[in-house]
Amino acid sequence: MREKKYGIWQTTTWAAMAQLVEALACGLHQAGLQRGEHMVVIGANRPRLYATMLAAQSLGAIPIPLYQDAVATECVFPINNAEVRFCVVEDQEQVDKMLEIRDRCPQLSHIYYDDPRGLRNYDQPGLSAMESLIATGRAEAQAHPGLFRDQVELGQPDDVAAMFFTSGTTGNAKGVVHTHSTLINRAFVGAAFDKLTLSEEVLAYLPPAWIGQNIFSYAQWLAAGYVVNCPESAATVAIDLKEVGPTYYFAPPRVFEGLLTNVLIRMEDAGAVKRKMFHTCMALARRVGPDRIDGKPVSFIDAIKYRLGDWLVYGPLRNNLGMSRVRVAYTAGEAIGPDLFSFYRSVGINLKQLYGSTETAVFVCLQPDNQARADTVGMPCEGVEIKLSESGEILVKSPGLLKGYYKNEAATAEVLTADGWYHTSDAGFIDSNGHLKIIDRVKDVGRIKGGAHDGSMFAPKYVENKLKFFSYIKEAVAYGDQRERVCVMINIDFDAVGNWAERRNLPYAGYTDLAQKPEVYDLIRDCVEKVNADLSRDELLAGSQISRFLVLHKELDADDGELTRTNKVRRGFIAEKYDTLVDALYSDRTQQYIETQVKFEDGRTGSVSATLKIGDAKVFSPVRAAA
Amino acid sequence: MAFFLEALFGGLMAGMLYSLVALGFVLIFKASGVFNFAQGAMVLFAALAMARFSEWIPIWTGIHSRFLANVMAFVLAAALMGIVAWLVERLVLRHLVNQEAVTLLMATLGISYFLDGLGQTIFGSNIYPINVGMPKDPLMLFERTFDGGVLLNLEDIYAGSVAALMVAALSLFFQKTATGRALRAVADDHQAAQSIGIPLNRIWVIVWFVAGITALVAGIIWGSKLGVQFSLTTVALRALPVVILGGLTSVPGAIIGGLIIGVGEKLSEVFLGPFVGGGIEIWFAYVLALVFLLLRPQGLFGEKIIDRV
Amino acid sequence: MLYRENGQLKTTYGADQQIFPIAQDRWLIWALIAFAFIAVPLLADEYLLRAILIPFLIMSLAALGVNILVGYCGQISLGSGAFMAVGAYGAYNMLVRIPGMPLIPALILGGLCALAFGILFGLPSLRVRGLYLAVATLAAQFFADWIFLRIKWFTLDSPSGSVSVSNLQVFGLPLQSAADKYLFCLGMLAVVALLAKNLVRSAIGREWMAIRDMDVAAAVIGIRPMYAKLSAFAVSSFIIGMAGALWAFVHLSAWEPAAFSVDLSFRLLFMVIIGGLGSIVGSFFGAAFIVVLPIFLNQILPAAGAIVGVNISTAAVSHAEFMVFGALIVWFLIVEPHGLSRLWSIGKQKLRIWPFPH
Amino acid sequence: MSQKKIGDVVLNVQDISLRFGGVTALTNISFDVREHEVRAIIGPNGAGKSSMLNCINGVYQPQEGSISFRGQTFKHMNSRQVAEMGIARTFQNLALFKGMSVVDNIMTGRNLRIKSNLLMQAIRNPFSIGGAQKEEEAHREFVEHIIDFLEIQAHRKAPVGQLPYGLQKRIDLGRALAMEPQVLLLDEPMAGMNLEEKQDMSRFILDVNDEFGTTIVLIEHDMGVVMDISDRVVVLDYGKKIGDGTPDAVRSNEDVISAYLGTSH
Repeated sequence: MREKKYGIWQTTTWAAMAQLVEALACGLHQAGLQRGEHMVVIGANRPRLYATMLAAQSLGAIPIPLYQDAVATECVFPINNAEVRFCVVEDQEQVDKMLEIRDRCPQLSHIYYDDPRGLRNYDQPGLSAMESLIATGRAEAQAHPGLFRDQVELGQPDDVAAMFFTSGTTGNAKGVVHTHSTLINRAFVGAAFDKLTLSEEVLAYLPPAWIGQNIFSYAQWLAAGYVVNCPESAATVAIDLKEVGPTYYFAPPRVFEGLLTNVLIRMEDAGAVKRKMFHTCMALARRVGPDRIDGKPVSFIDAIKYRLGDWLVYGPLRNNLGMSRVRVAYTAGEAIGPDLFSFYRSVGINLKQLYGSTETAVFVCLQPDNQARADTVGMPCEGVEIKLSESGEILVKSPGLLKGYYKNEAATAEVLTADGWYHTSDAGFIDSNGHLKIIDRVKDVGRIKGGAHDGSMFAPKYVENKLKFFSYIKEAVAYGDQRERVCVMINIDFDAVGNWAERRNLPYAGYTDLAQKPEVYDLIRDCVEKVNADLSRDELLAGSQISRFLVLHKELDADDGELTRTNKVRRGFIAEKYDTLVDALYSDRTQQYIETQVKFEDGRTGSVSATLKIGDAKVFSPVRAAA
Repeated sequence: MAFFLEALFGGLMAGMLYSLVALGFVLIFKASGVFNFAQGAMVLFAALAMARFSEWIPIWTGIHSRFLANVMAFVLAAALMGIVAWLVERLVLRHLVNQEAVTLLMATLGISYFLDGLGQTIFGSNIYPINVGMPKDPLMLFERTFDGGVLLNLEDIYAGSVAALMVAALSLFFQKTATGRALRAVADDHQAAQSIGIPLNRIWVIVWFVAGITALVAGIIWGSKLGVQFSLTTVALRALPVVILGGLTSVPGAIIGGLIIGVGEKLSEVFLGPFVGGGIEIWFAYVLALVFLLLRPQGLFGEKIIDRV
Repeated sequence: MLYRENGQLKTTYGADQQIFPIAQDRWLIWALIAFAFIAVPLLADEYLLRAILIPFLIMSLAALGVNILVGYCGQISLGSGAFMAVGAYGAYNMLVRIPGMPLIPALILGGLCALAFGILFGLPSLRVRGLYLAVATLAAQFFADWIFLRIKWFTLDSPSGSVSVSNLQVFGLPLQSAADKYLFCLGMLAVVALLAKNLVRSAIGREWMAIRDMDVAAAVIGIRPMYAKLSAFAVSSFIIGMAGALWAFVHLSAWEPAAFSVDLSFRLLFMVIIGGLGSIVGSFFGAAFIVVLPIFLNQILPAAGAIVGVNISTAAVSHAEFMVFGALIVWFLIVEPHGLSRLWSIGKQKLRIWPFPH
Repeated sequence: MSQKKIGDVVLNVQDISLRFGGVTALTNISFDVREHEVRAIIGPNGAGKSSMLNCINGVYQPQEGSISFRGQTFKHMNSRQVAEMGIARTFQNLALFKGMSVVDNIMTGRNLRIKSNLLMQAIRNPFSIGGAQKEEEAHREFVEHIIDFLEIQAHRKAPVGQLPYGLQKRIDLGRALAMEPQVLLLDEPMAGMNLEEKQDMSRFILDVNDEFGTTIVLIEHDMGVVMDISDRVVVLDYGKKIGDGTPDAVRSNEDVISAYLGTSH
């Protein structure tokens, strides 16, 4: 394990780490930390904090990592909920938090801090530096040489190893309880899957309280024995990333997105020649890159070109992103845009998706190298069974499942069936080549009623996303729940379609006009039918094919309440607002007059009216999979 | 004794010329903070121009009065120096505003190289005479006081007095005329001067022009003594210690310094020279200035520098 | 573009402080050294070695010395030529007066003479700054000119101070062929450059730069201006002195005081300005530029003249050389006052963050 | 914040007068500084605050008066001596070494402690011959602790010239800290800073004061900041001392008030 401190990468060897852990363990033991008791750890990625977690575990105590950026009050519940007496924190900031909530958590008796900066004059009882803890620990270890070993021996695979609090969207957070065996098992499976070796480099820069970071820089660190690097400070992550050049990299989509935008912005300032070069190379990359990294054959010429591009752009780019050496990179958590995804793959970074959650100790599904897709999350990995409930929810059975929610039988029962199936509350299915596709949160998934596909599943968001992957389509609103067929209202992307129109020198006056051009309808129809063709390929969703669509006369706008402030479509609201249109869609009219109030930028309201055509789209008969 | 007086006078005369060149330095330094190494080159350039014009003009115009020819040559040469000044401001100073002193120093070195090259390309690189009709015949003084009397060169006296005149004129120009006052303002504080609407660039042109004239005069005098040749450039190097001695920013300093150096040089040459193999005037001035610096870093009349922190 | 810095993490201060922290740079420099030591002597012809490479190496050495004083310590000097002269004549005297004196010690002793001379004329720097100092150093120049012209002892009573050395030997090996001389100079340069680099990146170097950038602050944190300035003068003039000796012995092999005139001082100053103040590598660039330029002009001008049908006399060429030279200096100061080394480092930075502009 | 114990007088200034030519900058100023305290010198611009420090530093030589440090009394201070005695100082209008990186700037603060001589430094090498390298590394480590303390890790290798003003002030402080001073003279450490920067700076100053027990003499012309962080305050106006005492005492002192109202701050 390495940590950048005082300007250089201070290396901690395994041996040193072992001694540190022993000392800490003995120290905590002497301080009275009991087997099975919980201990809170708060702080950024710091070797000594990892060490304390190890120490606690070797005593059979249960470390609870909490988010270092959580405000004091957020810490109250977990600490009380798990009757925590011991907490180990990083620095003054965290200590202040603990002291602040102390009156609400009377049992919190021991607070240890790693970095004494600014704490010289703190004299609250029970507050002491990790240094002194280690010192006493050393003494203790001297006194009873066997102690540490014995304590470790006592540990059983099925003892509780750690507890992670999931940020509960509603009510209090739930403490997810994991045993040694679950974590270790998953860690090894993941490691085996990507053939991780001792020589991997990992940069630990996300909160350790997040299961993801914890698995990647703790469990797998122990399992695979690779090097974990801790950045110097939040401000220097970018620099440190570049210096380390991790070979095994993990980040949620937003991080990748941030990096990409940053790249594009910086490129904008570049000279014309450079920009040209960059864009040509990227075009080439988009064409050739994915195949290349998927190990598919590419034409000789392209191969040559790509080499050149690699020398001119991709290589330096990877270098500046700190990803020259990345062998395996994962993204998870939310769906990642296909462009974003393919960008990284096309410049030769082996970015893949995985599926999992706190409750499943991350690894449920992984994408094998050269089978990474933007729209799937990979194949069930070793030891995992997956089945779909009748409601289409994904059920998981895996050695990595949680033991339960701490002191929350009800919640546990909800998600964990008696026969050991875990309810992910995601709707999805295994596609024809064995990859898991996530469609939607179960609660959004609806049903087709009547018609050819009576009772089959309807996943609006899935359909909408599929449509939105076309650059011409900005927003789409799909209806079909409790109806016999699926219809959508579409917002064209004014710029994209505008360009398209100009290239065909197709005159238009503003959005509304452009939206109603027959040519545009044809354009959109193509998209819709492509989607249909795609949908028809998997039997479950064949029913969600779009039979009728229309292009809205105005852009959906948060000011008009049609979108949330985070630009998600408010399906229900829109349904009411444009009920005439919805009706029209489900009738057999071919056009419909509509007049709507709109708020302008300056707050004035006016109305836009138009007669909207309604287009029919070809629907494909479902192709039976695997046949 | 007579010998001593002769040396003394000789020294004073030379000193006058030094101060003349030194004035060129001081003027430019005061106005633009530039330590103008090109002064020497300007002397040579001006002198060459003068010499050749006075030689060519009769050929061009058929005027045979040497006086007229000389006057016209002087005017032409002066005009030429004006152009030089203008170009220097246009092409160099303008682009080097508020650079460090070293950079500017370098720039003037560049200029001097350029002028040397240019001058010799245009006007040729042989030795040319300048004849402004200064009598070459010797003059005896104090024949009654000392036997043998004191032998002086009438030419020297002329030269000296011309230089003195020039110096006086310049100091007047500085003290009395509006431009002169503007110059002093600029010298004190560029920003301030600019803010009260003194056009820096024009000032610089003027200053360099004036420096050019002093160079011309100096050039004529030296030229008519020793003939116009490349070695004239060294005159400037000789004048440097004068500036140091007098203080970079002080006109009277330049004058007094010039005299001190001139006299010191001659006397030392005459009285010390023989013992150390002669030719010491090439460094004596410097060592003199150096020793002096150690005692008074800002020169005779320079302002004291206080470090503000 | 060529840089791949990922994974070059520094786990010790030693690694972080090395001269070339980036691996790619290290490879490059080794390649360069290998090329200079092995390939060049084999490939280059007599003329190239004698007329260009050897002068370039020696002048680089001298420029290095000047740069330490002017670039790092900020003390303008117009007396560099004098230090070279002292070095040259000092070494000469050591060589001829002390029987069996080997070459390298002679050079070093020459350097030491220059060092003493340098400290002596560095004294004014304690009292005066900037331009005053520049002029003060001119004193050194003229004093040296005079000494070696007039004081016969230094030149063993040779007329007009012109002396010569012949059949030089290094460790018993004769220093005859151009290649030998080239290698000898290269070796000297390489060693001195390394030592100099070490100095400027160590405590003493920081003292110099501190004095240069803000002398009052430097004094307040306990840096003695006297020590800093004089040590700069000492080191600088020592290096310049050695360069002078090399110039005289290896390049000229017969010379007179005029060889180290004030003009040479100016040229040295140009080298460091054009090359880049406060940059070791800049000294090389500057030297290369100033050494090659006149040769280049001598080649090109008559040719150019011939094309236009004008026959350009050698005199004209030398005058034109003056003009071009002067013009270039000014042009440089205006366009890139921080010299070639700045351009170099900018280019390098661009390569590192390629394809990004910043 | 717990009570820190304030020791006895370390630095004592006795009726210092300083003149430049005709101009009088300081007239009979005397005050003392006690161990571990934060001592502020305030006053309107041009009150002679900086000149006072310059006298202590030996930048200026006062015509009259004397300064004594830990018992030794001096007529004139000599910068080197002052530094060796452990008095460090920061500057009002940044006096950083523009041409050097952040690390190097702070490293200069260690120069007094560098033992290896010129030759050893010249043959500096990775093979630990001559020990110059080892020494460099040791000092670098110390400097890195300061960098960590001042939270400027991200700018370590940057040339100071390019950094924002607030950061440069920090580096100036860092350079002073590198000398491990017993007494730290701060010349308007917060001048020209925005509120946030000011708070950071005061935090650093207080941290220095009680982490390392460094005595601090602090110059400010804006009273606000000073009053909260200093133990005792000297007030200068036009080179004369018009007030001395605890912040509260000074605040209620008429001369001081008038001086400040007079120069409308």
